[in-house]
Amino acid sequence: MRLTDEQIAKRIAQEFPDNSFVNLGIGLPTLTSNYIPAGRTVIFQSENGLLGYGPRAKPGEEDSQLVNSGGEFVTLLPGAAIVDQAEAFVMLRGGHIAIGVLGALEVSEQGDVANWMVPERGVGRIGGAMDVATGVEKLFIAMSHTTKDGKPKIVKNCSYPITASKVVHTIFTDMAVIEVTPQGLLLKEVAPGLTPVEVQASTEPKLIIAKDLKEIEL
Amino acid sequence: MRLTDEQIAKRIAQEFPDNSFVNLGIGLPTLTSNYIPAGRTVIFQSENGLLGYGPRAKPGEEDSQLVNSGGEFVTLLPGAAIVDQAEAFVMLRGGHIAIGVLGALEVSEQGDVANWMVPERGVGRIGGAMDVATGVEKLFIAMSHTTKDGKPKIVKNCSYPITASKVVHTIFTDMAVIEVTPQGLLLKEVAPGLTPVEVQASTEPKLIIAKDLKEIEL
Amino acid sequence: MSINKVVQSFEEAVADVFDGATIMFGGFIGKPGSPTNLIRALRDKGVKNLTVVTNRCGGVDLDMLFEARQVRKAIASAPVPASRKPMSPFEAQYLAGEVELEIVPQGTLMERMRCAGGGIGGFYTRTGVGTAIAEGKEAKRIGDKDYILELPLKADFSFIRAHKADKMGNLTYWRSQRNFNPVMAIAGKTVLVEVDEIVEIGALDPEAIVTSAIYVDRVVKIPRKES
Amino acid sequence: MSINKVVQSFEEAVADVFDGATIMFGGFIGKPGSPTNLIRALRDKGVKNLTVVTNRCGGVDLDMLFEARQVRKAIASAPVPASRKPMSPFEAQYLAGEVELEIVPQGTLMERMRCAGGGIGGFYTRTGVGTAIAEGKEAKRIGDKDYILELPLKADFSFIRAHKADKMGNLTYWRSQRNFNPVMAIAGKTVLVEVDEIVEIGALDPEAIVTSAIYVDRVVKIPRKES
Repeated sequence: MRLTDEQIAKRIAQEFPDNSFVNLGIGLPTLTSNYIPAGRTVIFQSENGLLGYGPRAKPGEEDSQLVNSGGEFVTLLPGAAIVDQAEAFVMLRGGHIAIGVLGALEVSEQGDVANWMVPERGVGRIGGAMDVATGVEKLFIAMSHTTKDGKPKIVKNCSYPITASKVVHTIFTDMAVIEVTPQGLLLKEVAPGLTPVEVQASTEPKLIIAKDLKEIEL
Repeated sequence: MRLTDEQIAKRIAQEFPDNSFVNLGIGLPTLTSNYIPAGRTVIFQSENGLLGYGPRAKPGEEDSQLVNSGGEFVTLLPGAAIVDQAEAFVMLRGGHIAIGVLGALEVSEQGDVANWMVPERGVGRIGGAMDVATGVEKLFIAMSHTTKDGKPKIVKNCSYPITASKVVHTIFTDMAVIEVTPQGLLLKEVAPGLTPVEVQASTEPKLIIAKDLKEIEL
Repeated sequence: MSINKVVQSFEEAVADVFDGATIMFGGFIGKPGSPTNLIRALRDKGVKNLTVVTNRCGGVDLDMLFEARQVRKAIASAPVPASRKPMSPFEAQYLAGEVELEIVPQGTLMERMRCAGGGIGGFYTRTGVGTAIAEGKEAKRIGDKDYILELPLKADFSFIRAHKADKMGNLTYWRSQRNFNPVMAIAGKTVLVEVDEIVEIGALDPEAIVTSAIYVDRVVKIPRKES
Repeated sequence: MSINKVVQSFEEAVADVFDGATIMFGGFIGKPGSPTNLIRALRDKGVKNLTVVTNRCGGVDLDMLFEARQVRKAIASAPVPASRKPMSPFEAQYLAGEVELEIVPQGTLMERMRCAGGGIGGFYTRTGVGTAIAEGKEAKRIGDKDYILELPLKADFSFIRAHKADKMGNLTYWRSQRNFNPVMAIAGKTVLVEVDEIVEIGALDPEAIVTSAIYVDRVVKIPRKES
């Protein structure tokens, strides 16, 4: 089977350490905030200067001046703090954020990530992605394993313009959990029912199979 | 006559524009805050992050956590704001402060100022002086015209280690008001009863006498 | 305290903005922190050949300036939305070669503005190393890491939005409205602010003021119905 | 919220400070913002060969560390008072060649700390150009001005003082207590804070928090009589 976006998000959320500060990119990464394991405290930081934002505001209760970096109307949790956007990036670039989660168009064998531009469009959008990718302690990628046409998004070298070089820690897809190591891409977990051979078939670079390879727990 | 410190301070205070932000060094410069002309608003900024500090606290009413950059217990005026010390220097270095007033050991003909170290002591103190001298819009120097031994403190070249190069706008002493211009030192005002010749005799570089030379008004 | 930076209309606030000016616009995404009323006044004034510094080149606010063809160049971080449809006026004009774009990573944009306002000549960042952003920039190895040199970015005007202002121009913000605004207040030569509320000098807590009056030139109150 | 960074004693707070550590100390001049109780605990612990980063190398607080000969090197802006008499323990030890000194202009010190905390590799400043401070530093002309390159300054520990903390470590300051403290909170790897008051999570206004909990590791309450 292939995981749903929610299942990818749930898997990623298990990696957030207790009492950690985490930055989530828009789209799939944002979903992870719904799956924090019980008893664990994770504080979400967003580029626009929020620390400790909470769930989306209920319809009718939105504050027109309170959005997260995805533009969603959110709430603030107890202990929240607000800083200006320059200081939000001091946090991001200075390694104060334990984990950043970004979506991607491609990830390379060396841990390069491309997510800011599809050249055919003629114009891209960087936002905070280059800073997050470069600055956080651990960068996670959350994405579908292949394109809509079934082509690998995990590649030997990125064909799209890269966002940052040699920065990805672990890739979480609908097929697998793959860690970027100095020796190469380490296949650590596969989606239930998938074999390493099937994952390899959808992945351009050669995968190293972890000795303790397991199924992704859902 | 030679002016008192209070008279020098009073003369300088007349130069502060209405609605301006001003930074005062310790010692003589601090005295200027007592002589703001009536009807004029001047806001004092200090390196430790105060904007809009007021007169010294009355004895017994000091707040142990509220001092200006000279370590004096002060008060806050309405409209005061507090920033951290990094932002205080964004203001100082970024040209947001209209006027800075510093004391000095020496000032050179080119507008160099020396005020951080007497080599005989073997150790100096810079504090915010280099940043103030380099960053403010206009740098005023407030000092005695000569040393205790009667030697000129306005010199061709500083003998003490300099604080900043080519930064002084105007020098206010107990003998004169002298502007640093591209053509040289322009004697604009003399203390009541003094002649330009007397001022020149206590000054190492050649002074240009202003056409509209006048006595310092007290 | 005789200082009073309050002006009575948005029209008056933007009166001295000139053709060819570089203007920074607060706001991050959507409504929070966007100086919508000042932007509308600028549109109505009709100045041309502007360079705009902004997170996005659009939204209900900045779209106005592109629609009126007042913009020559944009310096932005996320100039276009993720989705191409419907195409924004900026994107159409950019693809047609009618508007220039300098795209800047958001953290670099913030820091370049702060440097301009703080008298820093430039700074080395790892952001953008090995990417298209590094092209033409000085590279330097410091310690065991690679950096690129980024230069200050200043503006003739900053248009910002805050929550409360006192009459001398001290500002507080509400929630994510803060975003780019305090940094642009530092980086702009002339700083115009629209606020929900104007209070007397002394009414704001000195500990809670985010933007000091030192940076602020003009303050306009947003009419209640539009706030 | 399960986060609780409160520790019960100053002794416990400084327990892992090691010989040879680099430590930043908040405070500008005199009492405001000086983490006096943490410094006393450090003196009692007796670690040696410290590098201290501070505005002044003395006062009733830091004098303790020099008197106990725990300091190998000082990085400071105004290391000595204006008057030489009475001579501080630092000045005596420095003149005797027993302590090293790196003197740094105050704005440069601030910015070097912020850079370290913000992942910046270095920055160009005009401060110090043409002075003894520029010796050995890279010079660069940018536009029509001369600059020197200054590099980040980080620390193993920052000892800071604040007014209120919530249990997760968000901080507010009172008056000129703020000074170096928020910047040192950003630049220190492990950040210890002494405060007048510890409140529940959620009790501080999110708009008025100056130092975010993200930087803070341990919080200790100052006994009332000493506050």
